[in-house]
Amino acid sequence: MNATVTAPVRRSPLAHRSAMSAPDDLLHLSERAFDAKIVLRGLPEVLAPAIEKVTGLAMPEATRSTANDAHRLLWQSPDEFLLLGPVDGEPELMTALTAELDGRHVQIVNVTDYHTTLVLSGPKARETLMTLSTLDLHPRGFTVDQVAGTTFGHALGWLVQTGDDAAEGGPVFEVLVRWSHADYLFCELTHGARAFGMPEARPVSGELMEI
Amino acid sequence: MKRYSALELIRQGLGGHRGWDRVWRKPEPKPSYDAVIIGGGGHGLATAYYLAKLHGMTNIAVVEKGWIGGGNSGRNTTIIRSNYLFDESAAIYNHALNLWNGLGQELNFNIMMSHRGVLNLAHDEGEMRQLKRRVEANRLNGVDSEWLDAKEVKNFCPSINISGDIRYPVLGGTLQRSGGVNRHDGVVWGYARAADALGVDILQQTEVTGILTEAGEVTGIETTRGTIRTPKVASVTAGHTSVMASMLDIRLPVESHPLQALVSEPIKPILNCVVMSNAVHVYCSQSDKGELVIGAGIDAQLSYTQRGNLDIIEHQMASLMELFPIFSRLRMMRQWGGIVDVCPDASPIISKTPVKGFYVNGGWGTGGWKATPGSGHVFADLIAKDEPNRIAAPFAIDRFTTGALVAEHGAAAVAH
Amino acid sequence: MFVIDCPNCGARDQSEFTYAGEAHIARPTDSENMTDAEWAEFVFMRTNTKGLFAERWWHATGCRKFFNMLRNTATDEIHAVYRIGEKPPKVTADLPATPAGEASIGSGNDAVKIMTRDEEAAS
Amino acid sequence: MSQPYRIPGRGLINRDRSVSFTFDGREIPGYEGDTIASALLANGEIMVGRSFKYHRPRGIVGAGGDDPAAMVQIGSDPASTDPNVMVTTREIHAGLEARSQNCWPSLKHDVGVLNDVFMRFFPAGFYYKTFMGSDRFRWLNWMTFEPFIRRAAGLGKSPTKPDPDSYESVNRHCDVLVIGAGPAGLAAAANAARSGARVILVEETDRLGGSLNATDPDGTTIGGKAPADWIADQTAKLAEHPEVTVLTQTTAFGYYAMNFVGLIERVKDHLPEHRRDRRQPRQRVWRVRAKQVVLATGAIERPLVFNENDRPGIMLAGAVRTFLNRYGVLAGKRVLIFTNNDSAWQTAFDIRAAGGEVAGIVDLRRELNEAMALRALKAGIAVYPRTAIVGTHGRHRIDSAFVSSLDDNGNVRGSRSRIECDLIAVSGGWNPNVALFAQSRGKLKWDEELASFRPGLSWQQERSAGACNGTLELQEVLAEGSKAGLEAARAADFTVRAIRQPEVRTDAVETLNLVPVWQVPSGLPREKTKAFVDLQDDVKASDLQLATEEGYDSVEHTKRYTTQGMGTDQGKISNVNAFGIMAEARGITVPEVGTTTFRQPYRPVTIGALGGQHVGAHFMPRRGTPMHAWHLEQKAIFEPVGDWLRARAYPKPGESFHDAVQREAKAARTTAGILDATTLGKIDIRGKDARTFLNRVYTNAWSKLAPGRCRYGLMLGEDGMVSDDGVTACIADDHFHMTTTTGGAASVLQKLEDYLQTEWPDLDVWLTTVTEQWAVAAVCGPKAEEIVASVVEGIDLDPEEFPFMTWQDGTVGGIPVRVFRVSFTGETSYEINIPATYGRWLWEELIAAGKPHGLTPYGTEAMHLLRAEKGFIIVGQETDGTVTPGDLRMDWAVAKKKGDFIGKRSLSRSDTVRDDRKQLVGLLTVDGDHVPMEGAQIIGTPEEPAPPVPMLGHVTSAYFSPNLGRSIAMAMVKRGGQRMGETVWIARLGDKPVPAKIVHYDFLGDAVGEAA
Repeated sequence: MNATVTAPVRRSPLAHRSAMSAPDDLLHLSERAFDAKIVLRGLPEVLAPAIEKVTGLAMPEATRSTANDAHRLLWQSPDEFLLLGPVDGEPELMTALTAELDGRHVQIVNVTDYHTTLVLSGPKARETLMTLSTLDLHPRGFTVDQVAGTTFGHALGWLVQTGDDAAEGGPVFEVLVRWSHADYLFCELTHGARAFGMPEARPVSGELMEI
Repeated sequence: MKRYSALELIRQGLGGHRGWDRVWRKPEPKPSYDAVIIGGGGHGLATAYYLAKLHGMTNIAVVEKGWIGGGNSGRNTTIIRSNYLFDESAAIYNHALNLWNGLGQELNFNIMMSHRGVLNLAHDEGEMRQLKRRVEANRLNGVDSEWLDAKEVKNFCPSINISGDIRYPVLGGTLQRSGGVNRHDGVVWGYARAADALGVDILQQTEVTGILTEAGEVTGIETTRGTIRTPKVASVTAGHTSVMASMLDIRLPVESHPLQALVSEPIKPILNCVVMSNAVHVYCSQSDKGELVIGAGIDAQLSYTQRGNLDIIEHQMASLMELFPIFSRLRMMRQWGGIVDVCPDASPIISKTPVKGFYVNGGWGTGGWKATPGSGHVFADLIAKDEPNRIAAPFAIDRFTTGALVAEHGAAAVAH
Repeated sequence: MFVIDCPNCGARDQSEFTYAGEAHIARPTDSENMTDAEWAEFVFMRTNTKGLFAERWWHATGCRKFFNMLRNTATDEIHAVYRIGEKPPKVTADLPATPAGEASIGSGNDAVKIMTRDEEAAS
Repeated sequence: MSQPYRIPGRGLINRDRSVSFTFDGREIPGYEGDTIASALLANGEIMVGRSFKYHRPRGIVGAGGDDPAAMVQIGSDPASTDPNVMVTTREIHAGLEARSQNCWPSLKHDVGVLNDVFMRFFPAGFYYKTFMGSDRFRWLNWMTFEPFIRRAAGLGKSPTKPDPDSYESVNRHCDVLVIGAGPAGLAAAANAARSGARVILVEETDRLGGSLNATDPDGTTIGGKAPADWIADQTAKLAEHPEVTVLTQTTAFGYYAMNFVGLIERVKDHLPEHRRDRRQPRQRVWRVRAKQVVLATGAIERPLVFNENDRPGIMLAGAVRTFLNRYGVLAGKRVLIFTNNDSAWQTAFDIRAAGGEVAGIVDLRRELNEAMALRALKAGIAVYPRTAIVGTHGRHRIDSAFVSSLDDNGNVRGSRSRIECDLIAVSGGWNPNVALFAQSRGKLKWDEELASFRPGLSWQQERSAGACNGTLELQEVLAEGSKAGLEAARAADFTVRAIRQPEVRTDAVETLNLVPVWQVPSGLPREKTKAFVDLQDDVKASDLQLATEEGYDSVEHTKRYTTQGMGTDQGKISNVNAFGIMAEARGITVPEVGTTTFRQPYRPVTIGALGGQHVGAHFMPRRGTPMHAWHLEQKAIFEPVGDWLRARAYPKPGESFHDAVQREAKAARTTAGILDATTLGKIDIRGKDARTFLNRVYTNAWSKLAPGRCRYGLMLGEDGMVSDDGVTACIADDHFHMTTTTGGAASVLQKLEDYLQTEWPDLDVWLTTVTEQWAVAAVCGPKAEEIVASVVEGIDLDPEEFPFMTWQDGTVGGIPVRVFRVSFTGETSYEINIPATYGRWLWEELIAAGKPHGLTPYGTEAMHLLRAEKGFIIVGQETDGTVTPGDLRMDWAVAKKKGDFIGKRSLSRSDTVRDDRKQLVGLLTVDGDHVPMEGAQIIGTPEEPAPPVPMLGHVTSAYFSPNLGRSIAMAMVKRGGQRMGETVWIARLGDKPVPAKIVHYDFLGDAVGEAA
């Protein structure tokens, strides 16, 4: 290794934020950084065997996701899927999938650093999301493993419900959000949860503009 | 026709206001006219007025499907300015601005022309460059326009927020002092009254159902009140330009979109000029009645419903808070929508068509009101002479074939 | 806002979509042999229909697929969505009640704000 | 003060909690549950403000949202004062400060009243007829008079400091949205709730029950229960259903397309400061998407239009009843009833039941309901059939009314007699509140018995129930409400059984027998009659008639000419009367007159609330790169680029922005510079047809670009104009990495997907954006190779091994990086792409490694300067949507031979092949120290002639180049390409034009030498 270079330091988009909670466990908001994330484009029938072999996951139905202990596979469009895997798992996954799909009409793209994951849980998670999202998040309309690419205020993100109300402490949602929208969304969510006693995080600002 | 004046008001006041003339007649359609103008909005009535006044064509009619001034004329935020970038645009909008001056006197009808000044704000380097380019082009074209830095903006419009910590700080802006606002109904009614006095028939509640042609030439129109023979038909129907043209199987480079506007409750004077901002999506002024008059952006989808979406208004209000946080507690009193037909180059169409005797004036997008007198003036000229004059020529339809567009997106209002 | 039934993602709020203009305007394949006027037809000219209109939308935040939609532009009533490459399905839209193409109800136009005698009789 | 008008034992206010507030500085006592209006009335205060135009005294007329003109200014803090607040809708709380508005110096002595004195000279639309200046007195024009008019107009005062409160908006989906919690709404909600459907019940006031709260509690039972108990029952039932949301203090303000309804919830306004939850917004907008809507918005009483009907003390009969039964206030000591229908009689009966005095019932009708007449007789109430009030007396409050009997033609007969009274309770009938129905674009129909409009044909998924549907008998109202609730739930795919309706027993008057009288005769000539229709904007019946006579006879023209219904109340109580008067004036029926449009919002909505939480710090995402925090720490100057905030320069302490840019640009060429280039758009393109695809979207050829190599490409719109540019690298034969401009990233991706999906679905190509996967540090300058070599491993940087316009994979500290040997400055340059999470680390490694070599961070401004020295364009700066590749003199980037590409055909149109188009050139000012203004116009003469001045073009970019020691500029100039060496002039405001020589725009090339 090059002498002048120090040990790599990896920073997530929300490294400057710490997990936040509303009183009485009404709501928890935190970042889960560095999950392996890989976009797979191609027809499901083409992708299915490889994904099955590499991750053990079946292809999800439209607007759903499939998951096991190590991976989650999100449907994004009829020919686009997002595979989430363990931290630092992307090289192996990329290699394995590339090998399995060699020569097929597919695209495999590492987007591990493109998004980060916001985890929102607690009895007030839905109401908090509904301050920004136009989706119908009622348990009748949105269930565990469901997926939606949508807007949260002015931010874009992929919403997936990973935990059930039945489970302790209400539903668990994850939002995959691009690097440059992460701080905005984090702060908007705390802002929307003020009514539940969530302390408010203010967006990073203070850039000098005057000339 | 009885002239309007303060003295006449007093005389009538003493007489119980029983002696006023009708502002315009309610004529029955004649079997034929020398020309028929479709559309009783500001542009259409101005066209009729100038045809009668300047070209001696008094045997003409304005056909309006509803009530005059009921379309975009009665729905717009009445911003008057002429600080457009390209020579062709500067020519027509400044022509209009010159006609606005003294129009109230000419029509003997108070159009409440208020030259309170129009500010166009810049919020980033790109906008600064564009606006300075416009100021210079305007100056050399004889259009009044000047550059203000942020502090000068604040001095001219004290209620505006120029602090550096907002998302898109105000870096400066252009000011056209001769710009301002006027009273839309006053303009429509003033032109209608004056045109009527010159013999023009204004046919309200009369809808065009077809345009008659023989051998590729216009011979008349079918209306809900019968057939009218005429060699010249001029469409001035704003959002419905395509609908009229389709009666002759003519396709135009326009799309019709909802454009919304709203007013706040009336308050004592707080905003003394017109403020426009592209980056932050605001255009705002205060009416004489005290209402803040706020224009919103256009909806992306094509629609003839005269109804836009609430989120456009919501974003508009959030934007307003950037520049005018002091307006936060005021209340939106009334919102409405109009139909704007937008050209790809954000410039209008004033043109002959493949069908002889059929003329089109439209595609003004969000910016038509300010041009009303100029538009009517040059369109009348085109109809009378069957040839566009110097000012109208660049706005012929064939520019989309040759590629000689007048791309004014930069100078157009926030909607573009 | 509209609710748009994305063929892939289901019913979603309009804020997730981007309008993509008139549908079924195929890009000419032999533009070299076209006149300037013919080319301008493709680039600029539009029917701008008032009434039943075939248009394209892009589900920008979701599946990122373009699709077609049949909508009555006089009332904003959505009649059908269908995929790119498919023909518009046959639908029955409210026929214009006024010559200018106002539907009998839903446009908000002055001409159709109050029930007509016939409508009263019918109801 | 003793609240002399308060009736013991009546009303729903909490008499155990006294609350006082101030009005015009005077302390006013009241009780919890009072509105400003009920508290004022309890204390005998009825005059509240001045009218808009004539500044006539205005009193309380309605009891809720229907009041037309009783508005005050709340608070005096310049940041939080609220103008135009209706006293009938604002609950009182300790510390509340109310002031009368639109009057000076005081409410009772107002100079504006002069307008009143000269009223006869200020009829409707008078201002259209004067102030336009005359030929003799040109200066007597609008600009002269406007300032005075403006000062007189307006109502309350705007805050002058930023709003300290916050707002938010939330989204909700529901199965059944019930608007209005009166008897119909409660019945609808309760029945829908039983189905398990998601129900939202919206009530505008602070309590459920609606009209039931205004009825005599002893006069009515529902299922054997007193109204209050029935309401409590229903409320409790609703509370049992987890899927039901009940919102009080909430107004449905807008019914939009596809059952999207906007609600505004007043969260705090009604609470005293100490009870306001800081965590809660002041107001909240609910954006509700409902499968089904039930409208139960009740009816709005309309007054009678009679002479001098606008004095304080003239109130709607229903409002008198509401103040009495809901607030325990009898607004007058001696009340005269004036009506054309049965309902107002109930007011007389309630007043008597409460022990109040009724001066009599003046009824315009000849035939009267006998049972009622008998009841009046029993109650000792004088009845005056076939009689009209023809005038009133009293300055700040009426003290008497003048009545005359009418003949068979409805004309005044005989003499006026005087009836003493301090309150007149008026009813002209009831208008179903169809505002939201009309907003939903349903069709109205005229109801002869109500003499009003009611819902006709529905357009959206909605149904009306109760008084808003024209139904007045309580039993019927409940039935309709229940039915609506059931049907709505079923229509939303829920199953629910009907249950038995509670039986209603009431002695309340539920008949109407209305005889419409649009304007009550006064026996006086029109000009002497002051019969007001719109009490806020001072529109009189005579104004409507004048407008009609003058030809402003379409309903919209009359409205606009007279401003009828254009006040903050939007004509809620006055519009139908106005339509009636218009109809009579035109000799047609009211439905033939039609209606004006019921516009959103139903009631004015706070602008800040519409902005919601997306204001201030949350207005827009502040997009930053992984290195953003570092730039912040360096106190960089930033610039907004779309949503991005990019470092524009890094001034050292005490250094000016200009000097910083010069230093940075100098360093980048003489030693080394480093730029954060992360924001460039990046698209991963893959598929066997990728080359074909690139050939079609770029102007140049891509068939032969070998793996490992990069190429610059221009993108056009179909109109042939340059729309984007960037460098694309060939990763493998079927794999490319495209870069776009920062601003173009999103639109380019959409455009590429568009063509792939709709025009060329046959191409095997996939696109995925990777813009934010990579952080990009661009190191350039003579020392760049050395610096990069000391950090990057696995790449031989020897130019032989790693030539210009190629890329290679390497590692830094074991982390994989992709290095592009491209240049936007003309210097040797390495664009190092690293996974974004390592971006900050890599950046700091490079800074450290570069220190010994004088590596200097440079911002976007220096970048612009450097690329200009090299003559590289910036799309959006050199171009403006009207520029072809030829205009940029970049024909080299347009492949003639390859097949079609986007925009190609447009390049051969007659206008795009003109040889006198503006073309991009370099400009060297004769005075090398002078830097022209970007945007300055170029002319062909050393002097600036009088306008219009022929313009040759404009300056697109201009800088002082530290590396060339002189100013350089790029410009679009007519025929530019053929004018090399010619001199042109750059126009300036207030100064002589600046001469400049036209050169090629590669200033590092021989351009400068040639010019010298």
